[in-house]
Amino acid sequence: MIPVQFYLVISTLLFFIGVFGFIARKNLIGLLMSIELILNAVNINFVAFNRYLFPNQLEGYVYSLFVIVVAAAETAVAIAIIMNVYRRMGSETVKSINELKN
Amino acid sequence: MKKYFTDIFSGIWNLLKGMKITGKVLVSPAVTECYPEKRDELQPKERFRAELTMPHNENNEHKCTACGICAMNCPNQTITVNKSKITDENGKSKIVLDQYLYDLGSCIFCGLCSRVCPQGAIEFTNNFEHAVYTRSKLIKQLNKPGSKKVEVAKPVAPAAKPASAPAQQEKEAAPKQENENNQ
Amino acid sequence: MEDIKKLLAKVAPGKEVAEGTQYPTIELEPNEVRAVAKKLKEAGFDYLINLTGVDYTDALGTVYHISSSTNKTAVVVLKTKTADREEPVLYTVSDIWKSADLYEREVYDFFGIRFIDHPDMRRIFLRGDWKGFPFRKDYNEVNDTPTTNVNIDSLETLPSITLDKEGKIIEKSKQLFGNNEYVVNFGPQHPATHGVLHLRVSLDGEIVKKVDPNFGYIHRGIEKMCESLTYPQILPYTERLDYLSGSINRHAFCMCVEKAAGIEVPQRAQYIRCIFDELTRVASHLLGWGCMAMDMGAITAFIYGMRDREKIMDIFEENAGGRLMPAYSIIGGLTKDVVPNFQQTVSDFVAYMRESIKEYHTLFTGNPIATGRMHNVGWLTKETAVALGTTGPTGRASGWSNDVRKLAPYAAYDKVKFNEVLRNTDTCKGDSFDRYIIRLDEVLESLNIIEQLNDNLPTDGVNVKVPAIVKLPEGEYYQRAESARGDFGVYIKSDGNKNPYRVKFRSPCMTLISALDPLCKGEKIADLITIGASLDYVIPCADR
Amino acid sequence: MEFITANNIIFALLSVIVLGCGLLSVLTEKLMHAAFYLFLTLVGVAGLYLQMSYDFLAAAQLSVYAGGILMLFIFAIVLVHRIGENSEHVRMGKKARAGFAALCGIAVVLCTMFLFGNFSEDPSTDQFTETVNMELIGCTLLGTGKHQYLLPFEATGILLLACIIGALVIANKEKEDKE
Amino acid sequence: MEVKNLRVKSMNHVTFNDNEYLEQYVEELKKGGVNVAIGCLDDCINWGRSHSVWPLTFATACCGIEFMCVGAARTDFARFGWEVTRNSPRQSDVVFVAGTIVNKMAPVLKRLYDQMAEPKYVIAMGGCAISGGPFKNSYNVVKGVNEIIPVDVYVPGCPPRPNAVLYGMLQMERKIKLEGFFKLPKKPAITPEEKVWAERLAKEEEARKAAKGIK
Amino acid sequence: MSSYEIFVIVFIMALVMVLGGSVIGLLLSPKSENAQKGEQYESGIPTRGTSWMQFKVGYYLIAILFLMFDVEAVLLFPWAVIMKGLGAEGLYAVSFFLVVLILGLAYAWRKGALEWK
Amino acid sequence: MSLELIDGINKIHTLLTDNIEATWVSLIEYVLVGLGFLTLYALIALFLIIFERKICAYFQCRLGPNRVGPWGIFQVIADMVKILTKEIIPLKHNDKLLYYAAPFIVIMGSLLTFGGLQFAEGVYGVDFNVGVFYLLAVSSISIIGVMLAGWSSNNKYSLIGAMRSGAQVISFELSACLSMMAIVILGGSMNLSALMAAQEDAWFIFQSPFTWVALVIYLIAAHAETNRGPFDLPEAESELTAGYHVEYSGITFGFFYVAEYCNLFINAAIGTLVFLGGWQALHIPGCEGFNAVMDAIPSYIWMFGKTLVLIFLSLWVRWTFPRLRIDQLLHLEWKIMLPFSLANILLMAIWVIYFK
Ligand code: SF4
Ligand code: SF4
Ligand code: SF4
Repeated sequence: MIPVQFYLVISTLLFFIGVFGFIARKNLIGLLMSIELILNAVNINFVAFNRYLFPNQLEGYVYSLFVIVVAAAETAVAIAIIMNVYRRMGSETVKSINELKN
Repeated sequence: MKKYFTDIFSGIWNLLKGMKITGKVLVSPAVTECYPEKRDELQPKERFRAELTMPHNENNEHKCTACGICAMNCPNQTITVNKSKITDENGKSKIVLDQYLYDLGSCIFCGLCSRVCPQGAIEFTNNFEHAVYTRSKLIKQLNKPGSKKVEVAKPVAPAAKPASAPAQQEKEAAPKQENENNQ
Repeated sequence: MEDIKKLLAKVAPGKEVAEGTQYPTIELEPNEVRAVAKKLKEAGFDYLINLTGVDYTDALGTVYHISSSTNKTAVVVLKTKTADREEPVLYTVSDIWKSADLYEREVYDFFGIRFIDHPDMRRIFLRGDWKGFPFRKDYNEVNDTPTTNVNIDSLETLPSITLDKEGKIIEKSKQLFGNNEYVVNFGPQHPATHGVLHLRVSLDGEIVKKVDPNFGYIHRGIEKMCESLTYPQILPYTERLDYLSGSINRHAFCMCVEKAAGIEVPQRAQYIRCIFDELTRVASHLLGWGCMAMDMGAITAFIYGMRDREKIMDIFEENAGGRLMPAYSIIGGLTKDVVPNFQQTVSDFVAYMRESIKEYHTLFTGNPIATGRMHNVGWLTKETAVALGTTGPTGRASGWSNDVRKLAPYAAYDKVKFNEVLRNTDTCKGDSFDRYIIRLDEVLESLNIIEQLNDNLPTDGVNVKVPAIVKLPEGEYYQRAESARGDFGVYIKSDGNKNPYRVKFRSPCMTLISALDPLCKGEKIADLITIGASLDYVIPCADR
Repeated sequence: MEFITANNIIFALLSVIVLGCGLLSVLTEKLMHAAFYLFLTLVGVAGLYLQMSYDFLAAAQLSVYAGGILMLFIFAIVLVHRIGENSEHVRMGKKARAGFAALCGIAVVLCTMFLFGNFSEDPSTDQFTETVNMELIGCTLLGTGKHQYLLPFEATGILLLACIIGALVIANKEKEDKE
Repeated sequence: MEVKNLRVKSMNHVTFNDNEYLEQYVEELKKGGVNVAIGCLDDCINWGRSHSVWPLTFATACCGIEFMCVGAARTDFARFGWEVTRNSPRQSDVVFVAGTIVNKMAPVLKRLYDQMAEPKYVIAMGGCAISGGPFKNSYNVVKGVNEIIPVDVYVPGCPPRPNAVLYGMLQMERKIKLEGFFKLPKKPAITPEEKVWAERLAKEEEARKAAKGIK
Repeated sequence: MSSYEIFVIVFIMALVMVLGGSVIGLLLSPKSENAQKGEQYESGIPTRGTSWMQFKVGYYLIAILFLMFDVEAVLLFPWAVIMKGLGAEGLYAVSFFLVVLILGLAYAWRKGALEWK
Repeated sequence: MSLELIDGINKIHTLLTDNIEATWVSLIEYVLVGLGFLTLYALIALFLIIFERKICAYFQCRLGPNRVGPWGIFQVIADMVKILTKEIIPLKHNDKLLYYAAPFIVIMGSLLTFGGLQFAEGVYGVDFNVGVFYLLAVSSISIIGVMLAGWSSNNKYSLIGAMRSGAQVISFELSACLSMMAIVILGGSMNLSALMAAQEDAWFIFQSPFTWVALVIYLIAAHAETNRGPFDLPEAESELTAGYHVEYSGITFGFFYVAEYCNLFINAAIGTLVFLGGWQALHIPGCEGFNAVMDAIPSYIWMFGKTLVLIFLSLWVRWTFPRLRIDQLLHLEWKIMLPFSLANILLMAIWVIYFK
């Protein structure tokens, strides 16, 4: 079977790929996608630990379920905001948010 | 609120009624006529105009005098009448038909040519199977090779049908009265 | 006639009404046209039947046939011309009668006459890069078959001309669509444009913001060809205008020529012609019904329509010798008498059709999806209908009574009892559903007419002798007939030769297409299709 | 040879998909491509869950993430983004900085993990063939006892309601803006 | 495959027009030598292709109505497997040019034809498509679509009755069955007659232009 | 054979099918080249501008509503499974959840988000 | 037959394990299973294509394909050959990667769903704990492919079609989901085998009146998800010419075509499994003789028979009704079907509590 470290490595790598994207992307939608990657990485972690440590309790399991739910909610609102920004500024980059502030 | 529900149910009811109609058709026999399979039964009605022909009688004679009226009356020059002048043994010169060319590809089947022909030399048949690969094949020579004009004065008895149109056999009586109606 | 003359004397004082013409006619200077037109409109003449361009060799001019939606039988004719053949300009009446919009574009396209203050002086039928104006008598340009598509931008700018204070012509131009507009082409190769109409539709998501119909993809130049054909030779071409009401068009042209040449057609021929007209109408409406259903996605309904239409095609084939193009009427009567079992076949068909219509109603009319898509979509008010000149079922669905069979009965129509099918104007204002249902009702009415005619078929002959070469006396002739799509008109100007000098067919379809833009604005793409189908136009009829 | 079991191969495959597509997703300049790679990543993650026999979670992942969130992304991209237009031209410097940060993070975490983690008693010997039974999930979600989550469950309902309202308010704002 | 061995259900070889063209075509194919395996594969593929020819919806005028009739219940070209009319040229195999093609439409037709995926065929239906038909004297009408795109089968008529169209489709079927699939695409062979025809057309055209000039 | 293996097999089969089909298609089919072949098809007329769509709020409203209800369905499935066992109690437990969501739907309905604009 | 099939499979399995190393055995088995799936998938698509063509023809009083093989049954083979040998057009302005990936996603989504079905007693690829939910979840993948196809073609028709398709499919997925939930409440499990077992005595439609509501809702929703008339807005022939796959040619178009028909089957099969007892024979409690007769009919015939009935229903609907407009569609889903299915769940729960 696959040792738990493997999952942890995958999750770490995925997490930082997400972090990289979060820093490197200018586009708001791109940012949001990176966040999804991060959340997924976290989820893998939760699930792997749950599976390996407490296979009979569902802590990690339920947590990742809620993470998915919250991710959905977050995306919905975030995209609504991005759309709004886009309508006002005609572009969907981080810069336009800054401009919006002014 | 009540409307909401009645709308839904009347909607469903009407949809079902529509389905009943199609369902009825599903079980009733199809109206399709199988063309190539039942080719022999599916000849068009005899008046149908699908091809201009020049009937020849058993002596390979036709009635055309090469007057060219038909060609003149054709709205889009579908007919070309090539004629030549010859002197016969009596020394009289007369005009004979060399080639009667008919372009099936541009005919509009208006029937004007056959109506105006003073001799009744051309008529329409209902043989519709003409599709070809080469466009030039659509130009047909209507007078058969070696044919000549009948010597009898008009009106003549209806000529025998060309052998190429077997479907025409049963159609015998029609041309006579048609000719009378022609203007 | 008399009171119209009086009226004319009032609106155009000092102009004499020409004698011996079919309709009261006055000739005007170009700059008087607008004033007279306005007054006429105020006097109730709100329906411009036809606008014809004519090349008088020495001058270029236009002829207006005007009628009224209230005083329905009244028709007056205005004429005007300009001697300038290089830069001919006339004044537009498109703001007075909206239907003049397309007609004037057509005149520009054919004759090169530009209309002052007309908002859109693009070529309508011919390509933007066409050389010359083909309907001028001195036209001899050579245009090659183009193999590349027109640069579409030539359709984007609307040129127009206007007069400044000194009377000099100023050229202007306007942009049709904004730069960022989402413009989708529907057609010319599109299943729902009924042929080759090209609609350029500006969309906002699913919503239609603007429709720009683009004609001419099937402009075959029939009218110009007619000028070099004899009258009997023109007949087959009339059938190919609006091929779905081919017999009716042919009938109209025959009547026009017969009237002009003073030929009396036997009663039997008239009756049979009318039966054929009505059968054609039924066939056309069946196809219209089927196509509408198909455009809305109900392919089965279309097939049912075609199935029943075949029965009519059989009758045509058996009697006239053609299916879609029966070629039955000729000048002076019919080609042949009907076959002996004609009456039986027809009455069988009538009975069959009545049953079928009931089935159609259950299958499609009652369908909540269909009704939902048709109700409240594409309102066409009576006023707009009159202004646009959308005659026929479309106009009648808006409550405008315009049936030529009633208001100027021809052939055997005065011998039968029938109702003009109108939609009740109180409850409906002419939406797609009205236009849909009126066709099925008209089929029933047509069946009534057919039944009456069929039962009383006279027994005199079917044609009279006409001279080998038909020549019409010099003059202008106009004949209206009710085709399946509305007021079909034939305008013949003869100079006494065996060929007409100018022929113009009043196409009911062109005005129908002009109704697309006002009807579709703000509706959805799907509604565009429904509305188009409910107008039931035939493009070759509009393009001619 | 004992490493080459179907299980391991599949795991390798899935991790390649997850990491590779994840990486492509942040590196690509075209937003739609990023969404596509993200999609593959999500499917891969679902595969990982499946491999752990957490099939409800995998299905939820597919249904919500791949079916729902990604659709939202695609709609958003289609609506605000033109085809053929590259999404961004991120300066190399920024990319390098981001990459550096990410690498640092990876290094720190992995070092911590392997230096201080105690993996000696390998728990991986468990066979995960028995799946979590749905009743257990149901009870966990709907129970009120310890390790049971009824309250968060109901809270989610309110969160979702808030989301609907929020999104609609924002949308309506747009309409007002338009008018 | 020999032309004579060509099997078309319920129609025999002699009932078809213009077999000469096919014979010539086969001759030409044979010149290159036929690999047996390829020949067999050819036959299989051609069998499939000839029975599944999806037309592009392309109807411009009156012939289009008769074309609709072909698709309707009475004649039903679905029997031949031709029923899937696709609106997109990408997915269709044959254009029925049903109706008049005018100058403005010509480039559109050309573009549509160009956008079709190989192998593609053209059936000219009705007088207008063949030669301009009734309108061949008009200033705006293309005198036969073979001026713009290569035509495989001509179905004369104005309009041809539905069964005549079926007959044309059978002709098309025969042609496809004979083709060497692996030798596609190539330009349709121009027969000597075609050349003569083209010359004749050109002459007519000149005469017309000249006549106009005199007026 | 355990569940995820099927998952992977099918994944690979889909790949095989698509790749195999495309390769056969590419190998067998005749090709031709012309200038207009690769252009967009739009009823035979060159397209105007880009095919990028104008901003349209309707689509994403639908998507958001869907997402919310989808999440709800995901959370409800575990409940549905044990519904039989829980009895009335289980019903009360979720009824709050359901009512909240139905409120959401009602709100959207009232706000006209369910119409197509 | 199904049991024999399993027997046979077991035999092959033992044969293989006796002779070759275990790793290879499983590999070979994977390949065999995969190919088996693919073949079945393709066969079903082919069968359904000809089935629909024939049925549609009869609805329209036509004959349908009848010249290729007896009753035209080889028609689809001809079609397949044709489509395989058709050129794949290299487009100029499209997004190559997504353009070619889109059919893959569509096929993948549909194959994954296909893999989760049961075809007869004991004949299934996988028996998930969350069976029903799994089917719903993976079937939602296809729509991503459709969206990508529409977008990457860079064509206005296809883009509008894709957007419509997206809005439509996700909307109706909800109803499908919720109607399925009603059954899960009734059956107390999401596992297909367990649901099958629960239907041994009576199919679910005979167990509760609310199953009927759920069935109707499911059928409508499933029909809408396959993008077939009257829900064919995304490819609305008369509006958008061919919708999202307007630019696809040759086999790439063929994939969409095949997937469409397989989805038709898959949706009907899910409906059969969940509502109509799947491969379970029709049993009337207390009527032993009748039950025995019914049991004599092999289970795969039951399964495919019932599926065909549902498919036939959907064809009937498709060939009768006109297409909906987008606002009608949304009205139907959000204002009629969604409230109804929510109410249905509650009612079903109450029913289960008080009548079971
Ligand atoms: S066919 Fe008749 S009209 Fe024509 S040339 Fe001969 S005789 Fe004259
Ligand atoms: S039918 Fe008409 S077009 Fe044809 S040859 Fe006769 S006159 Fe000419
Ligand atoms: S050939 Fe005749 S029927 Fe066909 S389009 Fe031309 S004019 Fe119309």
